[in-house]
Amino acid sequence: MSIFNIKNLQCIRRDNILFQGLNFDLEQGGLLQIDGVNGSGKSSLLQMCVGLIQASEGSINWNGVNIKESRYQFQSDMTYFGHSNGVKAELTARENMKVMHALSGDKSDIDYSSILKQIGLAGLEDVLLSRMSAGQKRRVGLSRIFMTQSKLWLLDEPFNALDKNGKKIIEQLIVKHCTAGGMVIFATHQTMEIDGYPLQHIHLGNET
Amino acid sequence: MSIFNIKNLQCIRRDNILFQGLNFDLEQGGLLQIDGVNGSGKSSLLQMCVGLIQASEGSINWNGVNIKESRYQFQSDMTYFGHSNGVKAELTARENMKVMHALSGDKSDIDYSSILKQIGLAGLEDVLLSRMSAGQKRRVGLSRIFMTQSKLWLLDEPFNALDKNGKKIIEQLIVKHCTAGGMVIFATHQTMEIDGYPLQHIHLGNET
Amino acid sequence: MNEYLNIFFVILRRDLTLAFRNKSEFINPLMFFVIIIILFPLAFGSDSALLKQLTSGIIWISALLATCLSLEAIFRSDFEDGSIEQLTLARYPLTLLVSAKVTAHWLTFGLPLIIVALLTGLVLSVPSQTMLALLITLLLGTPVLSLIGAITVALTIGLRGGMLLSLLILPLYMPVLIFSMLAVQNATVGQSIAAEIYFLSGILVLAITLAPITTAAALRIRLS
Amino acid sequence: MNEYLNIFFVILRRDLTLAFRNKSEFINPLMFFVIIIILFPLAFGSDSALLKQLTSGIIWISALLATCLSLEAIFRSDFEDGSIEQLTLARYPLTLLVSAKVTAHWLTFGLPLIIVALLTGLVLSVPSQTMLALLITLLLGTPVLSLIGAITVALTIGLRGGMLLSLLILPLYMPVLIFSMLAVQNATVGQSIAAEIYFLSGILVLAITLAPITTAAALRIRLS
Amino acid sequence: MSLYKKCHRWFHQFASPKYFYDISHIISKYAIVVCIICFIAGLYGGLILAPADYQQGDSFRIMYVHVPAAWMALFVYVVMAVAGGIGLIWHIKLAEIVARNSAPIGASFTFLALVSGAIWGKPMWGAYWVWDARLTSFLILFFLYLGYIALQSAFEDRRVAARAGAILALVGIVNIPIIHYSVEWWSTLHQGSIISQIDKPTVHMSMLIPLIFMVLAFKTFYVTSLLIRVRTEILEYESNTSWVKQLLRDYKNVTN
Ligand code: HEM
Ligand SMILES: Nc1ncnc2c1ncn2[C@@H]1O[C@H](COP(=O)(O)OP(=O)(O)OP(=O)(O)O)[C@@H](O)[C@H]1O
Ligand SMILES: Nc1ncnc2c1ncn2[C@@H]1O[C@H](COP(=O)(O)OP(=O)(O)OP(=O)(O)O)[C@@H](O)[C@H]1O
Ligand SMILES: [Mg+2]
Ligand SMILES: [Mg+2]
Repeated sequence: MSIFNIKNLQCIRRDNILFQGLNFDLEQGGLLQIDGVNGSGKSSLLQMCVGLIQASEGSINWNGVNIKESRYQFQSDMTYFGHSNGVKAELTARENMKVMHALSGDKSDIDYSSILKQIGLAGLEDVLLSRMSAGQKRRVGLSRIFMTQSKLWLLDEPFNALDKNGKKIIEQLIVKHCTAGGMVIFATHQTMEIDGYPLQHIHLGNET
Repeated sequence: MSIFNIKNLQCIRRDNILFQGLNFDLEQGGLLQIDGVNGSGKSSLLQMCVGLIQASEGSINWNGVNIKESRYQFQSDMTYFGHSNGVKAELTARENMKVMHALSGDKSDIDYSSILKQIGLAGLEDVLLSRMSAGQKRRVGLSRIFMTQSKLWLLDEPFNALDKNGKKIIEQLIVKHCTAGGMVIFATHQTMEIDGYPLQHIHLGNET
Repeated sequence: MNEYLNIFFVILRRDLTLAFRNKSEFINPLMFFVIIIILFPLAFGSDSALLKQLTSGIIWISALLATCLSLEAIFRSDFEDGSIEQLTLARYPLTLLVSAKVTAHWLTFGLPLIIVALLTGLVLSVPSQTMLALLITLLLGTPVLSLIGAITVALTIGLRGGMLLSLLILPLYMPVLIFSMLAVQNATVGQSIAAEIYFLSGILVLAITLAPITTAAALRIRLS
Repeated sequence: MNEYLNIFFVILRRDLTLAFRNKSEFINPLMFFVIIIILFPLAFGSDSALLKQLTSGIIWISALLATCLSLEAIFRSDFEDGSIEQLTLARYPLTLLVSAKVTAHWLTFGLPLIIVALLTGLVLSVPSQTMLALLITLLLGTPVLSLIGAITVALTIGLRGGMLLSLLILPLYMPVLIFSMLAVQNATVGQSIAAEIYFLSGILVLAITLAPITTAAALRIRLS
Repeated sequence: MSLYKKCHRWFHQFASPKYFYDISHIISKYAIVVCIICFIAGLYGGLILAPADYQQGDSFRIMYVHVPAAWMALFVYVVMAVAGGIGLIWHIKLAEIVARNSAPIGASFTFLALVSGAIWGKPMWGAYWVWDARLTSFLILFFLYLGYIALQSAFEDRRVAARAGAILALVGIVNIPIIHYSVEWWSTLHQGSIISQIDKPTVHMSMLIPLIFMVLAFKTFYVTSLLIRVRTEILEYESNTSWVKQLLRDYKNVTN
């Protein structure tokens, strides 16, 4: 049985129908890329999937239950990372990570330094984010997917502002997560390099 | 003689020396890419080049004059596009373009619709930017390089959030500008596809 | 339960850290409050008999105004950097997280404000029974200001046209002000202030129970 | 010259459009102004003889505080979306662009405020010679508030704590408040207000000539 | 022309951190001596020699703290603003350091004048505080100082902070004439100017001379404490220049 599924979804923004009758199912280990040109509705779809905007039609189900009906259940199984990093510029990397970790609901002890090292920010534990570069901020924001137990990740252009190495780190993490039975839905304009892991696609918009 | 040149530039941020003794010259038609991993100082270098942050050592010259000494002269020959789009979310595409055009100092009449069309936003003249997608906003911000007469463009990750087609449009514009004798300095983590136009590089940071 | 308490303190700690990062941040609201108080003698002339009559009213109004100016800070930066989405999508009830944020606001703003208000009262030689009434009303009233203020901010943050709602809610400050002033006036002439204190406590209890829920709902409306 | 005038109007138009789009930003301070005025009878009791004496002072204080609330809007959104960098890097003098922005602020805030203040004065039956003094002082004073306010906002924009702004700004507003209140008091007792008007005009001229330059310098400092 | 050049050169030499570090040491040594002498003389003259006032009794003696402190509060502000302006225009580091370090000293003088005035006010006016123009505008000066200090701490980069502070100080300077002339412009409870009463018999010479000593003592105290602070900050600023490293080495040799 599919764990995350979408039925007959419709999205209307600015009186345009961006997409309609959209269906898809995601099983354990599923890796799904949303494709489409700028403005085709990728971010809108992701925001619908997490419940930030309401679909005008159709339903989104988690474990067979509509996410509107079991919001906190769904939210505790899900991690969303959007266009904005969702980190505070006036906190240090470590402080930001503490908050993200607590909000994720994961109760295990975590060594923040080792995660920062994994993500290529070794030694920046106590630097304010306002004093980091665009890519470094993005990495701190992305560190949340290193610190969560949730099954489903929804990532909106995670590779924005990342350099090649940063992109590779995230790609590997995604594949690892899926191999372990997790699920990832993401949107990006860049080419994924995931060494043959089966990648599903949704195309939005007319052009391909 | 080189038109834009940098002598012995040093950049210190958070008490780290990011780079020092940096020199380069840019001639007419020069196309320069700044490479480096996240946090290596690409944005800092570009901000120094336009005078947004001060170099701790070294000088930056435009037509042989230090840019600090002839600030408005330099600024009228230069267009900068940074990490943030520099457009107002509460104005429409056309209103934003009018302001950008006026600030660029170009006095020719411009057909905003045709530029929007070139940049792939046909028909979005009167849409508020707050109701556009990330890539669409970025395109409106980039429209400034379609509306300026300035010789030197400095672009910080112009392809962020753009789809493949958007990237191609900008690449072509850059090549066209350089072919016509202009100069472009830019930073990006993505691979440029510019059909053999000679591309210079600066590498920042230890890794390459 | 313990887990909820833990997350409450994480958010509280986060907001307090943000507030205290800048050393002067702690003193600023207080000085601001005092400066507003200074404005009055300048505007009303220095007829000291008149001013004496108005002192406690001035202190309360200044507290109210200073609060108004400080409120936006509760959610603004979270809204701008996308943190608010992350809070909404966390696995914990938004009401809980919002409570922590409001508590942080009161601790960094309301509490110091009370202390400075008392000091100001001392310097301006407010009689002691008035002073007591001032202290009690401020203790009961300032949390209400933070709590109700949070609703307004949640509704209007980053929004065009939210002004109408803010208009509806700002008058909610009035009851607090009215009862507080009644209490202070009664205390000054030596009457009992029990009734006003009951009213204020009632409002406070109501605000504590309902405001966070309302704020959370307002945030969700605002984000969707 | 013509080119400079043109760019001035482009920026002015831009800021006016933004203000009218985002109506809450524009109406909120005005509402705030009215609400402050309403607060006073609540706080001071409705002893109408007493209040009558204070009306013009109340109006001026409210104007001052409402200005504080409205000021940040001059640069905040520009700072956040990177527009301010583009203004700084434009080929036109920053002083010119800043002047346009301050003008827009006064047009969308100072001018309506004067109108609302006069209406309030009418409703509260302020005598006509006091009213005239109020009008003149507001006309001369509010542009100064916008101009000086812009300097402080430029200095503090994006620094943590909106409180810092109010802390810096209120002391700088004192001269305007003091002279305005003197004028209003003199007018009420039927004395000449020429001296105060000269003072206020002097301050205004000084502010118009120096404030935009200072604001531009402050912005450059803040951005570096 | 050549005079101008000479001045210019002298100015730049004086403003160079190393030269200033050396010369300020000498200046502060003399200043502290003058300060102590004047302080003793002023206190002795004011508290013991001067006769009790026929109206105020002994309470007028607070004047010997209040008046110099109040004058210094204004004076230091002007110094701060002017030094800030010099730093802003000519990018002279030393001026920036002087401006920044004047602020806490000035704030302290202001506080002292406020407190001493309040104490004096109790016997004179029957209240610690009255809302008159002089007192209010002076309190505002205190907040200007605090605002300046708060602004300094809000910036991370000290040079940026110094320039931002300079702008604030320069704009705030309009308050100085208001404070000074407040007694003339408004009918206030506060005393008028002493200086304008010198040729009149209101202030007796035996009261005035100690006051002059106290004023001198306060001024030299300011100079001394300012120089100490400035010297410390110069060392911090220049900590990686050769002359400071040399200084450190010498110091270590001496202490070993
Ligand atoms: C908290 C209360 C007070 C404050 C804030 C205050 C403030 C000041 C200030 C700012 C000055 C310097 C004015 C200038 O140089 O332009 C000053 C001077 C002076 N104050 Fe006060 N004062 C206070 C109380 C008093 C009291 C109670 C007295 C005595 C009745 C007094 C007597 C004087 C005198 C004699 C001077 C010298 C006047 C001159 O030559 O300028 N002050 N005070
Ligand atoms: N405002 C700031 N204050 C202090 N240090 C900063 C600031 N901004 C960036 N830095 C530091 O300077 C270094 C270079 O930052 P910069 O933004 O120039 O990097 P970049 O090469 O553009 O990186 P990216 O690819 O992530 O955009 C980083 O190590 C960063 O931590
Ligand atoms: N807040 C909004 N209100 C109304 N319409 C919006 C809003 N945000 C986006 N839109 C419109 O919805 C469409 C889809 O936007 P969305 O952000 O989902 O695109 P996207 O596929 O993520 O594009 P990008 O690749 O540029 O990020 C666009 O045409 C945009 O104009
Ligand atoms: Mg998108
Ligand atoms: Mg960068």
